[in-house]
Amino acid sequence: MVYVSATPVLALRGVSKRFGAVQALTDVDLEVHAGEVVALVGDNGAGKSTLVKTIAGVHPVDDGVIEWEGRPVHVNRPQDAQGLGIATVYQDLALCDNLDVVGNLYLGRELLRFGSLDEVAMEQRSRDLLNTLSIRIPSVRIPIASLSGGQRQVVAIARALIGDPKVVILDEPTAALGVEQTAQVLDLVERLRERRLGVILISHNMADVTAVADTVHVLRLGRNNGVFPVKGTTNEQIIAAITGATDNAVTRRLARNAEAAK
Amino acid sequence: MVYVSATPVLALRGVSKRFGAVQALTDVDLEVHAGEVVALVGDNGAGKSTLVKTIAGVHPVDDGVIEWEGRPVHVNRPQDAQGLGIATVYQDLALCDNLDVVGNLYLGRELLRFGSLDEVAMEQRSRDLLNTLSIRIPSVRIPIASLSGGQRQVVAIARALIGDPKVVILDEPTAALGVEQTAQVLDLVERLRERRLGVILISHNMADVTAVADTVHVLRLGRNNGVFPVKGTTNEQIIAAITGATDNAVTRRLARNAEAAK
Amino acid sequence: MSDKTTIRKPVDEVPPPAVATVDPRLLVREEGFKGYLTEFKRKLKGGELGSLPVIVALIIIWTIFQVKDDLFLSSANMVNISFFMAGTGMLSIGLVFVLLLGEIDLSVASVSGLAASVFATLTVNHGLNDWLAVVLTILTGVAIGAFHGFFFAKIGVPAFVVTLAGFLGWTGLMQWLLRGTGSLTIEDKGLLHMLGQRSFFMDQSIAGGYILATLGVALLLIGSLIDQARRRKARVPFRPTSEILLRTVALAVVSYVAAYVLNKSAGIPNALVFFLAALVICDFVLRRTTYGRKIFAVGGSIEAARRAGINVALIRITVFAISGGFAALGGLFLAGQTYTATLQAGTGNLLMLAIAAAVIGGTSLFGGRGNVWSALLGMLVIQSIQTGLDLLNMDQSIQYMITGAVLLAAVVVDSVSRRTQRSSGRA
Amino acid sequence: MSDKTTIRKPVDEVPPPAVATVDPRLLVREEGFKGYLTEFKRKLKGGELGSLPVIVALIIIWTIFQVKDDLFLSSANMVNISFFMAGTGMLSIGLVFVLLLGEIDLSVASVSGLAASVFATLTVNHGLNDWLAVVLTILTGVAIGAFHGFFFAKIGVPAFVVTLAGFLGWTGLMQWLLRGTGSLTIEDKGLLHMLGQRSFFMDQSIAGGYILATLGVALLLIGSLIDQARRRKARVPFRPTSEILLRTVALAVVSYVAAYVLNKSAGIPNALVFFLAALVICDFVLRRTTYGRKIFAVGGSIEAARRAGINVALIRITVFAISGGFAALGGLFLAGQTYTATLQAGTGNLLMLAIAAAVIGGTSLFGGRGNVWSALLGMLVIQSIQTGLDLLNMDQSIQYMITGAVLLAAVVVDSVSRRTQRSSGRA
Amino acid sequence: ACGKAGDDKKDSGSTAGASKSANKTIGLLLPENATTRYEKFDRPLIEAKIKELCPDCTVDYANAAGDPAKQAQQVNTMITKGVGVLILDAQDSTGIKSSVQAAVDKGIKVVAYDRLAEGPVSAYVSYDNEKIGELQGQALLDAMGPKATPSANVVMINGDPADPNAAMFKEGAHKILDGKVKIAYEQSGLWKDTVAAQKMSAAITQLGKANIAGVYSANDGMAGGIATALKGAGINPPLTGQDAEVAGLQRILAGTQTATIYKAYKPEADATAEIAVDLLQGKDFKSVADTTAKQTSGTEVPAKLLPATSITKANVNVVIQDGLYTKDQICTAQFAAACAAAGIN
Ligand SMILES: Nc1ncnc2c1ncn2[C@@H]1O[C@H](COP(=O)(O)OP(=O)(O)OP(=O)(O)O)[C@@H](O)[C@H]1O
Ligand SMILES: Nc1ncnc2c1ncn2[C@@H]1O[C@H](COP(=O)(O)OP(=O)(O)OP(=O)(O)O)[C@@H](O)[C@H]1O
Ligand SMILES: [Mg+2]
Ligand SMILES: [Mg+2]
Repeated sequence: MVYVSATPVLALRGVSKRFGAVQALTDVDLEVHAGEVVALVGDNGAGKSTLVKTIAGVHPVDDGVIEWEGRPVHVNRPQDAQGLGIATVYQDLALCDNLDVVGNLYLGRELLRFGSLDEVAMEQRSRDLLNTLSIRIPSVRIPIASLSGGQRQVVAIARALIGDPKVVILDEPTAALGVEQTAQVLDLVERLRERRLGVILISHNMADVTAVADTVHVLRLGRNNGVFPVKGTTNEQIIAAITGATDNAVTRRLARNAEAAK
Repeated sequence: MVYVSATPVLALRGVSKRFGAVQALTDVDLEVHAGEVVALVGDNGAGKSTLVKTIAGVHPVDDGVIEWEGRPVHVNRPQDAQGLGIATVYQDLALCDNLDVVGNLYLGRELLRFGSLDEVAMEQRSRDLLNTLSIRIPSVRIPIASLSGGQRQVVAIARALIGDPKVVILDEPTAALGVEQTAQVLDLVERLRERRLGVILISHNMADVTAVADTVHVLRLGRNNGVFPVKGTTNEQIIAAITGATDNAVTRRLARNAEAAK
Repeated sequence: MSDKTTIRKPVDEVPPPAVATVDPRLLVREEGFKGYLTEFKRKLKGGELGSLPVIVALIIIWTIFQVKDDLFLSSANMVNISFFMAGTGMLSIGLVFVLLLGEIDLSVASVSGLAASVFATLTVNHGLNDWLAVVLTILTGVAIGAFHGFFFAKIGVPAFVVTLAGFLGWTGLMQWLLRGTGSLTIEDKGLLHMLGQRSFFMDQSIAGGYILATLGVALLLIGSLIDQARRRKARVPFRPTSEILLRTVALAVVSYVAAYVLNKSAGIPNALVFFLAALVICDFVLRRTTYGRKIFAVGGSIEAARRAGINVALIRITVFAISGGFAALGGLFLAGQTYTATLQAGTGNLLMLAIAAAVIGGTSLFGGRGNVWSALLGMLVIQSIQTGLDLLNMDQSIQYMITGAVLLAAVVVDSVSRRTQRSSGRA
Repeated sequence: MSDKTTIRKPVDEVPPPAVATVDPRLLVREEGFKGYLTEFKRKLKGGELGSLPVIVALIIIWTIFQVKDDLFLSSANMVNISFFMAGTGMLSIGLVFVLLLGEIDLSVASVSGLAASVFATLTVNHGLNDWLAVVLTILTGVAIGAFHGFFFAKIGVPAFVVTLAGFLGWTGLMQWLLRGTGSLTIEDKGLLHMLGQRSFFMDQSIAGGYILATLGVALLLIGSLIDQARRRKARVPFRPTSEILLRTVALAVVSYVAAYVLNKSAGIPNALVFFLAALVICDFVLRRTTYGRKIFAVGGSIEAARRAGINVALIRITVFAISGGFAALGGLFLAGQTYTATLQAGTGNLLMLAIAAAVIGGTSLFGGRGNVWSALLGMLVIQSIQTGLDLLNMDQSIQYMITGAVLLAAVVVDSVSRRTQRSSGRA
Repeated sequence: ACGKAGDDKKDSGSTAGASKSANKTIGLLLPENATTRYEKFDRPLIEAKIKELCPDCTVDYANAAGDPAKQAQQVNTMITKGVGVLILDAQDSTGIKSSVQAAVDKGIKVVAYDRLAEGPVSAYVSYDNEKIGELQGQALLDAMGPKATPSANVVMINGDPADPNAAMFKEGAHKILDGKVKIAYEQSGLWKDTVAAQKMSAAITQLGKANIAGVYSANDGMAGGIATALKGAGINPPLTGQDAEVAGLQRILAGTQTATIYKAYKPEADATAEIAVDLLQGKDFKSVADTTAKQTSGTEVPAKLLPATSITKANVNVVIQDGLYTKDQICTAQFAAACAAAGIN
């Protein structure tokens, strides 16, 4: 395991969030250190995306404290989070359908030349960036609306890498990706760790999680349900923490298949 | 392997589709038999979703023939496909954000009682249906807009099961699902096969594909790139057909990790 | 390092997954009346108040006008408000349908003007039977609306442009129809009499108002109780009896007081009765039929609706036809206010006020959200401002300014409460 | 069964993945002029024609009017068209900004009326200096727009309602300002003279028109060539020289012919020159600055823009301020047409026509799609219809009907070509 | 090298028009079409008279539909067409000044019709709007008879303040009514019957139905709405209007309206046509324009001012005799009895 600093770069203490009649998060804690990859796992609707959005400033927390490099901070708007150095890839991507790929990648931090947009430089760099993620996009000048699901996902990931973040949050980044692109993204996560960034990775894929994460945080029904170091924990233990039971659909399915194989 | 009838229930012959300057599909063939689970795999942007949408009538084909139970048919509108008995779960889900879960599930085939909507019956059946997919949704009366990614995905899957389809098309149904829900959906696919429905399953997850599919169709850059029976084909062979090379990011990553482990 | 002490807070007592359980995070409501109160407080804080803010704004407007002129809340003035709001209100109902699709119909005012002149031409110049003429007039409106809908849905011309072209074209047609005489006097008899100022429900009988009120209250109570029983049987959540009673009592108070006040001078104008009937029918269509459900679906997401097998073009055409029909009907109501078809029918701010009514009442301009009752609420606000300012006998230029300011203020109340909702993440 | 004979059609010659390659499915364009032609044909079939359909509609309209009355294409009439379209066109420019956000500003017409009366009051009643008065008037418009924007962006009142309230309120204020005198005559001097009918570019010098045309053509050519060179160097796709030349020649033909025709009677109206200058500046702002990019982003997806760190409220407020500013400027243009501030300024169909111009020109009502040139194209269509019908000596009621029909027809051409596009899956 | 644009006079507007029609064209610009008179009476009457006086003359016509900006454009179009004389009924008499100037600059003579436009017009033919207001006020006083006391409540519903003519009617009426009766409620009906009906209803609520001694309505259109509101309240005080619209005349016959102002369009149209043809042919028109009128700027303009008539139940026949409407148009089935009672047959 890589060296982990003492003060976490980002820490949540007792965060709660309610939507109308639904208590989406209750008293959640989370810590990310520089150079650490934290996997955040949990059942569907466990509150992972909600937690990510509170960190990214999409919606403010009801209760609890967000600490940045040890100091409590207020994150009320996405600008606040970006100002701190948090880059986020959202599960629902949030791209502007009417803008082209280049426009989306550089949205909010366009390159300028004599005060006007430097389309040439942006286009060139976008091509390079997308090539490193080995995605094939017909042209960087077509609107996002006409891209496939996976192509959009890669654009959203590439977006988070422009700029110079300290913490990168990836909400199910590989959900729509092909095998090759998934491998590239996992490589990318490892490169981010090497550059000593903090990474929060949300995924339902246990193989991906155990491949790149250092620590696994489990959320269940909006509450913390355990923190596991990846080394020395089995997938079964994590899944049991996610589903809240050792007897679940996964184990039953495995058992049935094993029986059928006999 | 289960018994497969001689005439495919659904067959595509030489289907082509162009969007503006992009030739998304070129001369694609595909066959699905009753009681068969066909996995459709391919890189991001390979044209899988485009193929599915042509079958479902979302956009008409430019060239080629769609055959239903041996007869050529015209599928120009979603109604046509539904009329034949094709139910589709789209990758981009396509739910009405402003309607609640019940409203979305029964959209277009509402239950009636004395000529007016039978909300009670629909609500009751929705709850039962969602429970079999072991998803926890705060209330079936909240609008889709406030559901998590996975919760929406399950609603879309449940939608396809209402009515009485002969072919079910699932475009990356488990992408956003948790481990338990994924297991339930795989169970479901197997139940569909037992009921002798044809199933087309798109997925980037080789484990899921090999677990439930009978045949694997590979698309690459909008063209057929091989048909494999699942039994007797290794994951590596399929991945090589997907990426078009035996030397790809996946193998490189594996090799590197193996070396590091030494 | 695989010891489990790292698990900080295991959730204990987890129910087996594939079994029907209530989500433990759902803040369930307590039983009985107290539960109703706490639920209301929560909604108040969260900004989920439905049309309550508009009602509050309306009460504020009424209070201010009453302080300025104590005739405002008099029976005679209330009869005026309730009579004059029906005509524009009918246009507004049609617009609610169109707005639910996320579209706009700029032609309603000029179609209403055309309808008046068509009716007048048919009855006065061609001596047609009253009822037949009414039917033909409404059919004209429906046909015009369907025509707009066709160009929008089938040819793909933006609804704004089609109905703008209609707005100009139908005005021209109206002027052409009336080119001979300019204005036509409509006889104060038959159906048009029923829409006029001197026609009251059950011929001004005191009982009329109370019968209507009783009917409404009884319908609500019986409907709610039946629904509750069915839901209880099907084991899905249902409204507690206390809430049903509270709602029924609230409606009863409002409607009996309204009946009492209106009865004090003349009774319930028939125009209002028709307007209310139209509201009830449209509300049923929108909330309780597959057709209504389809309108909401198309307004929410056209692509999702299309993929669900809904014939989007058909829905669009019919909705514009409905809007055209209501515009024609509204034109007859407006003609009934003066028994004349004039060249100026449908001009001025009529269109804007009809749209404003729907929007103030809470129907979204972006589709998929709203209900027909917003036409009633919005018209109450607008007509109250107009009648109130007329009572105060103020300069027209000042009236314009005050109308603008009050309109804005009325919606600010609503928006501020919704802002709470947005900041709590729901909109 | 693992033999690979089941692979039917292996794609051969696949490049190694992580290397820059062109997607083999992209139909690349052939080199040179022939490539341009085939590309054009493909676009024609696919319906991706930009503003070409509107231009075709315009040509059809012109042809029909010219056949009906051979004065239509005369120099004098063209001067009329180009002069009178500037005023409403300025309103339309402001509206394009608002429409790009997916919102609407109903107040522009009444703000334009108010601006005229503010300017007249300042200069006539208070004897203020011309230029100072112009600046103050435009600032009034900007302030009014920002006021609307504030209620919309910060309080959350729908833009439709805020600007509707403004529409009423500012009309009232204008009438109140002019309450004493009715209408005020503005002196035909200074800046207002430059906006008037008798003020032409470079004082009617023949050279004026050609200088303008040359300037435009040179700007396009040099700009395109520089861009091409940079792109070639950066190895990203660039426009072939043949295409650049073709575009330049097309612009040159249009602008020199226009200059020639206008010169034949009086020259280039200064109002048109200002209008064109405003268009060029706004086009630059929208397409070439971060501010413009942000407007498109907010119009495309508010949530995505917000998450990208864009201050959505600021963009909204400034866009409404721009719209208010252009409305005030347009008001001055319209006042310059008659040198009077009248009570009727900003009434009638001005609002509808200004919106229609933007929409006809191709700016979407749903946000995120469009450009300021649509204000020019749309105004050309609308002003041609108006001037043409005035030439034809027809009954006003018939004129209304024809205007409606022609408006619809002009957009049908556009919609039908887009329909091809939709059925080929792009819209 | 730098010539002036337009030096090449061959295509410039006036000459092009001149070569086309050899200055036999008279332009006719009318202000609006939301009242019947302009397209139904003024236009055909003027066209007929011009044809009679000058058989080979043509008339080019345009209507501004109530929009002063549009009218300015129409003046330009007329200049493009190269008319010799322009008959102009200004929608906004101040705002049209620069257009009049532009026409005169091109050598076109302008006749102000019905409303006195500012600028160098050659002649003016009209009924005096302020006089009409006075006539309306007088008609109301006459109808109220002895009830016209300084404490008698009178309701005034004026035209749209955005219309400059509305102010003149209002001023004239006030001149007569002020002091003789009490103007208890005064509002603008925006020229719309539905608006007027609402305002009248508010007035009834405000003053009480027993306390309304008379109602002034600036035109017949609004009087229609007012009459219904009065009927709704069950009262029938004196009510005046203007324009002698069919509906107004019918109400007068039925007794729900007391009086209207009839401006005989034919004499006005005939005088105008004569002046226009005289101007076109360069003849003297002083015999027709026998008086003068003063523009706001103070300039005296040769003018023909005609007297208007107040119509009550007693003299509805005048309108039919003048050929304004036929008996059938007024005496529809609904009003047959009232017609007979009033002696129209
Ligand atoms: N805007 C909202 N309004 C109301 N409820 C919401 C809203 N957003 C989320 N929720 C609720 O909060 C809970 C947590 O949602 P969240 O999106 O965080 O889940 P998740 O862990 O990301 O799930 P998934 O793995 O499916 O993406 C869900 O029950 C959801 O219904
Ligand atoms: N509406 C459209 N307009 C233009 N191009 C399109 C459109 N839809 C898809 N494409 C293009 O067609 C190609 C195939 O897209 P498709 O969505 O079918 O891919 P996919 O195989 O489903 O990929 P993924 O696994 O990422 O979902 C892509 O290159 C995409 O850019
Ligand atoms: Mg999530
Ligand atoms: Mg796909």
